Amino acid sequence: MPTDTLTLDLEKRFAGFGLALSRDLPLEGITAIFGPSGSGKSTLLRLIAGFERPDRGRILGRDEVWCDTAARRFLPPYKRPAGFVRQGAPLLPHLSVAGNLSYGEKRTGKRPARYSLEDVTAALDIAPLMEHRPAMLSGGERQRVALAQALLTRPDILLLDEPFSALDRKRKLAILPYLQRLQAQFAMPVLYVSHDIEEVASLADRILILEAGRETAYGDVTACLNAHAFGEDDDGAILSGQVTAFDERLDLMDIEVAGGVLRLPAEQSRSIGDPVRLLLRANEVALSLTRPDGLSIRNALTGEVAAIRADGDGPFMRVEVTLSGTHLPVRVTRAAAEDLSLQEGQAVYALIKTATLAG
Amino acid sequence: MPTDTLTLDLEKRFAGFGLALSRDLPLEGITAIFGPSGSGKSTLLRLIAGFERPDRGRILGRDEVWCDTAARRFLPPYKRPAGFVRQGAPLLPHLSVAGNLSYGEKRTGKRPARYSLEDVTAALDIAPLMEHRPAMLSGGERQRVALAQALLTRPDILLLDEPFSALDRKRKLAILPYLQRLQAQFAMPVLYVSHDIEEVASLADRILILEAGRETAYGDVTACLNAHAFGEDDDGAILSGQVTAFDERLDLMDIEVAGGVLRLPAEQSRSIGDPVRLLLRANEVALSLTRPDGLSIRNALTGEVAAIRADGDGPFMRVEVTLSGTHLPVRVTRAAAEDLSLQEGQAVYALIKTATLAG
Amino acid sequence: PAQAQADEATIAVASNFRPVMAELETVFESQTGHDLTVSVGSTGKLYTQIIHGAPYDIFLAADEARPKRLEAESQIVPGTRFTYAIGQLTLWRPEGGEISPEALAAPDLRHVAIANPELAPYGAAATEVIAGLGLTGQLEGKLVRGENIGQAFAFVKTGNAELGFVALSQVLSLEDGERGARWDPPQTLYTPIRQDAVLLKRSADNEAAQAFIAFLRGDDAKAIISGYGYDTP
Amino acid sequence: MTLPDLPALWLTLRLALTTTGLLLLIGTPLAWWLATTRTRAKPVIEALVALPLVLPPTVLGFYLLIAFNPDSPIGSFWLSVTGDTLTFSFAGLVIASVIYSLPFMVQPLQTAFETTGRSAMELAASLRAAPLDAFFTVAMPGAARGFVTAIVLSFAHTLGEFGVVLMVGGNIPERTRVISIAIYEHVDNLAYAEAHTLSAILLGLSFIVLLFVYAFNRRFPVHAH
Amino acid sequence: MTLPDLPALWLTLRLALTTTGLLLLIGTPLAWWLATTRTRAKPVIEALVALPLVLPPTVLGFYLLIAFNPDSPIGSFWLSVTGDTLTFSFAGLVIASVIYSLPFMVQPLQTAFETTGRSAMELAASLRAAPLDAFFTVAMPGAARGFVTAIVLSFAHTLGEFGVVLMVGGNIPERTRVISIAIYEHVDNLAYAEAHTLSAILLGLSFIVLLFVYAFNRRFPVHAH
Ligand SMILES: Nc1ncnc2c1ncn2[C@@H]1O[C@H](COP(=O)(O)OP(=O)(O)OP(=O)(O)O)[C@@H](O)[C@H]1O
Ligand SMILES: Nc1ncnc2c1ncn2[C@@H]1O[C@H](COP(=O)(O)OP(=O)(O)OP(=O)(O)O)[C@@H](O)[C@H]1O
Ligand SMILES: [Mg+2]
Ligand SMILES: [Mg+2]
Repeated sequence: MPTDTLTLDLEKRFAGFGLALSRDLPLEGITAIFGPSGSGKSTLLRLIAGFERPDRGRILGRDEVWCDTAARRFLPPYKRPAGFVRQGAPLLPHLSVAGNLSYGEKRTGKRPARYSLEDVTAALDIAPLMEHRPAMLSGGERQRVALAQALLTRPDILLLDEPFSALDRKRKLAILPYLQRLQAQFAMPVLYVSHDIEEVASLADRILILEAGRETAYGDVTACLNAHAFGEDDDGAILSGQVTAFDERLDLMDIEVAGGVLRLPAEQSRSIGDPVRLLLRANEVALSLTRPDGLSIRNALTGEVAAIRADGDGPFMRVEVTLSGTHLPVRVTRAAAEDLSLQEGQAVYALIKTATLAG
Repeated sequence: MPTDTLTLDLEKRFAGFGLALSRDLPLEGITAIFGPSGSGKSTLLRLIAGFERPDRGRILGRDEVWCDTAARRFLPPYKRPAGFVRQGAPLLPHLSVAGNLSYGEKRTGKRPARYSLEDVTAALDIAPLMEHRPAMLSGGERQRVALAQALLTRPDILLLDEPFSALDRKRKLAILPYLQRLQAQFAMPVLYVSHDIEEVASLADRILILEAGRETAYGDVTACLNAHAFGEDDDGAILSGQVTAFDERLDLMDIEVAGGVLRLPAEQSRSIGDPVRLLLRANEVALSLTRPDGLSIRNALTGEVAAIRADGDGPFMRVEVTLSGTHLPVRVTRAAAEDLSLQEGQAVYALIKTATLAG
Repeated sequence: PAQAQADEATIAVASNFRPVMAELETVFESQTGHDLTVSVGSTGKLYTQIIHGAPYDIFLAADEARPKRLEAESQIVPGTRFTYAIGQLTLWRPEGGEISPEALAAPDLRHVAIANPELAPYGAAATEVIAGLGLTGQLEGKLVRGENIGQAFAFVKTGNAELGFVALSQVLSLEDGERGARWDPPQTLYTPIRQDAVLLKRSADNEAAQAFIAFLRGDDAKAIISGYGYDTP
Repeated sequence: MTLPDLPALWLTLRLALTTTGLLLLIGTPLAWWLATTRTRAKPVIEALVALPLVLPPTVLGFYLLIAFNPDSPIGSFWLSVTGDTLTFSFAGLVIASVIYSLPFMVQPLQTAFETTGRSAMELAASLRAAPLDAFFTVAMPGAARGFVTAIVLSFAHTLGEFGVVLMVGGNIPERTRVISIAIYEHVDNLAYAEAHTLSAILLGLSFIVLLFVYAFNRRFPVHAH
Repeated sequence: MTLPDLPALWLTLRLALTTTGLLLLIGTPLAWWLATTRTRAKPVIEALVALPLVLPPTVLGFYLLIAFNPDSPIGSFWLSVTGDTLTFSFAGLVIASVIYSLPFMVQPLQTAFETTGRSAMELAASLRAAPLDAFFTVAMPGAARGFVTAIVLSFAHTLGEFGVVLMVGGNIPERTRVISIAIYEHVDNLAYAEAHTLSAILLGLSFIVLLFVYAFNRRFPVHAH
């Protein structure tokens, strides 16, 4: 039985840039590829899809050799069962949107049609555009068509290079769950390039972080993002938890995390015992010395101050709170720190608005 | 003396889409053009730049006729003193990055060189790319080069069509202030298309909201976004205020807004009396019945509950709080609302973390 | 099978002789019932094709050099080379009136058309005449050469060259009113333009071809040929 | 038009169509190969393709005559296979025209293929199109304008060509006597009225064909950015 | 090479260079106009440009003889201005070659311009380039491959052409006798050795020129997406 793994062991040099990566990625769920502009995310996806040849190395997809420079083997792109949405979302210029969608669909051969053209066009809201030529499409329309086109090849793996960068938040919020559902329902693994930490945190099952062509972190989204993705202006942490209860009346669910229980809007797709991941931005967490009362903030985790230090040049302090082992950075003003006389070792409550967790 | 106004009175039809707009835009500060995918934002910018001809109407830039279908006048694009970064950021394919930058700069003629090539390449972090060909650039690199290229034509007005969609947050956070500074320092008005409400709120001086080719709102960012931009999942308000004091020691400044004073990280570019605009997401505001104590949240505005209603199907209530006339939506769980027994007319404190306001 | 082919023959004809050939063909076919196919080209081209296997039975050249050469190369049925027509050269001008060799010496004369002396016997003859008149140096740079006599004629006819040495047969083929003025140089000034015919080796047994050779030697043919402004031997 | 010229017109059309068709078959893959190959020999092959153009048609015809005559390897092979000589036959005309007009087909196509998007070809591959499939469904439509140019130049050039054809074909009525030779003969023979008529017919017909092609061509939008 | 052929070779080079140069001057704006115009007459003009190709060269030459003769409007105008006839002169050769080779210049350029990006031209305008400026600095570099094709086809075609040239030029040594006529004469004259030598020289030189052009061409990257 083939292992459900994408094995990458690659080197690729351009003038002024080099990518070197050795990494097995499980072919399930959503794997985010994260990193700053120019770090090699697109290059990696193009190598996997077969549009760049590595200078050295190999790619195995479910034990099938996609590329192996040592054995001089190279599976041409059209034989790799990958759907690929490129950055910039190019389409076939001489075909209408309808033609673009059917082009790939007609060529997928015997793959099971697990969802229909209508499903996809409805979910991505592109049905009214079917007669348009690509040159007429707006940036966001183009991205949605490109995603539909890739989905309709019924791929075994989906490679997405910033597929939502031109989409307004409302549309993105509508599409992301659809993507997640597809992925879950049809076990279609997704490699997803994004520079949007929120998108990644809410969507991805694991993450590969690139910096200047090198892996700086891989694995659990929580740990990786906590360790690497947050910058000075953009600090935060990701808490892993587990659904422990549903409150039907209030439409909430309880998530047990380090330091206590958080109440979140109930999600129908979850059941008790499910793992959940929460992005807490240092900006959005408040500290209290006492369990708050008469306050709309429902979530208070108990912890203790592990460290306090100035956060950049500005007015802020970075207070690191340990919640039974998990570190949570909290950003407060120096004024607040002084007011509360925060000290290392002090017991505090970390307050988190339920609504922040929902967004 | 010419009025500093861009007069738009336009009609443009495509199959399945029509833009109709009649609007004077002051040529100062940053004007955001906001709207969902396919609403006509790019079309509007292309009309202003002269790359589409309106079916009917006129465009006057500082009383100069750029286009007037009735008088059959049309100022060709190259004579319009506008710098234009297109969506997708195309570059001249046959020139290196350096060639692309100097192409426009050489042709600007007698315009004062208020900033140098080095300034711009340093600010946008593209100095290492000067010898690259456009085809080699990553998505984000391409956008930064396109912006530099437009800036170096020393335009009288800058037209930006989603110029940062491929940029990671860190880079964006570095560039936005630069853009703001340029704009303020050299009085270079900017028309800025974006679908990122945060970007718009923090950057724009006024906003034009489009929906299906029609203006749905125009004017003060605060009022417009409050009235139109926030969706169910994405509610919030914008508060207008004024700088009243600086606290040098704590690096904070006081902003007087409706309902009280908020303390924000001090910004060097501001002085006392400056207007400031703050985006408050309904998610990020907490309510308290008493002035909080022992809490890291520094900012508490006094207000009163104007209305409470269910917010969508979920567990949330939308509590509208009036802060001496200004409406601020606050999102709390039904659980919290019940706990606090919130009622219309009740006095409450709206709590806002300083750090949320800084981001 | 030899019998079956005997009714047809392909004649390769120098292009200047084509109008005559058209009439000869009609008369010959009605007299004998044989069927002729006529292929026209410059003498040089036809020669080249013949030595590279062209399916011609008879070659009517515009000179005697090429047929002689074929004879020397044993490409023909021995003894079948003969002169079927002798070309007449004329100095021609489309406008009417009188014309004399002095016209060639006129100082404002710009261009005189001749056929290419390298390629066409009429051209060689024209150069002989010019030399005989002592005008070679004077006309240098004024001579324009057509690929063949047809082009030389076109140069004059279209008014680009004021005068031209063309074939008498060409002038005679014009309508009465268009014949302009001409001066026929005496035969003493140029080597006779003998046009030779040969029966090609591959066609020794071709009855139609043999019949046409016989016809061409006969009086009927000679009369027709003379009518077009050629001498006959 | 004099009746004897009718077969010539017909033959010309057959020749031009056959030649253009064959050129499409040969030129398209050759142009594609040239557009995509990375071999260092590419400039050599490009130069070789253009070379026949440089020779005067009659001279090229002369060399083809030498190459194709029944005693030559090619000519004798052809004779043994088809029973007909390659020279002085329609087949010979077609081959000669193909060689002579090859650059008119290959060069515009190569340029068109080179400037059509690599990104579109990559996209087609992502959509599971095998290279040949992608070639027919993406590269060829993308090069539509190049095809029009190539076809027009090849077709028109074959119509007008007569030096090579005259030499290789031998001007045999109803076999190798094409319309261009007929007009040429009329001019040569001072039959100017016939020449004018025939030219007018050729020009008129060609004009209609060209007009049709170009009007149709407008319907291909141009796609490159 | 026999010495008498040397002036012919030199003349040929001059003719081909002059013709190609003129064609560039005429063909480039014409091709650009055709690529960008929206006039409904466009297919008509496109067809007219290709039409001279359809006529056999000698016949085209014949019509040019009629059009250019000293009594014609064009011919007499030329004569009064230059004091020389248009026919049987180098100038006449050049004009005839230009007319005959026009489609080889215009068509590849037009295709190249059509497929070069509108977006790049728009960008140039945003960068303050006036249309002519943008044309030279963006459209022309973008059409570099098209220019190579057009120049090669025009140049090679003019080298090899001899029907029109013979007719309009009158084969005057050192004035209008080009190398193609010389080779033709050698072949027709059975001077095969000379013909081979001269052909070899012409082919050799052309091959070197073409090789150089194509090798240089590799240095233009292709830009379309
Ligand atoms: N064909 C090429 N030739 C030379 N350099 C290249 C080429 N393609 C990419 N690069 C360089 O490699 C680096 C990585 O590019 P890549 O497109 O993979 O970045 P990315 O992580 O996708 O960035 P972005 O988020 O901006 O899209 C960049 O610095 C880019 O300039
Ligand atoms: N040339 C054209 N022909 C036909 N329709 C067009 C053309 N250009 C744009 N459209 C249509 O006009 C509408 C508005 O397009 P526009 O590009 O202005 O949208 P946008 O607001 O910029 O969207 P996005 O945020 O997705 O870029 C779209 O529905 C698009 O399909
Ligand atoms: Mg990228
Ligand atoms: Mg847009």
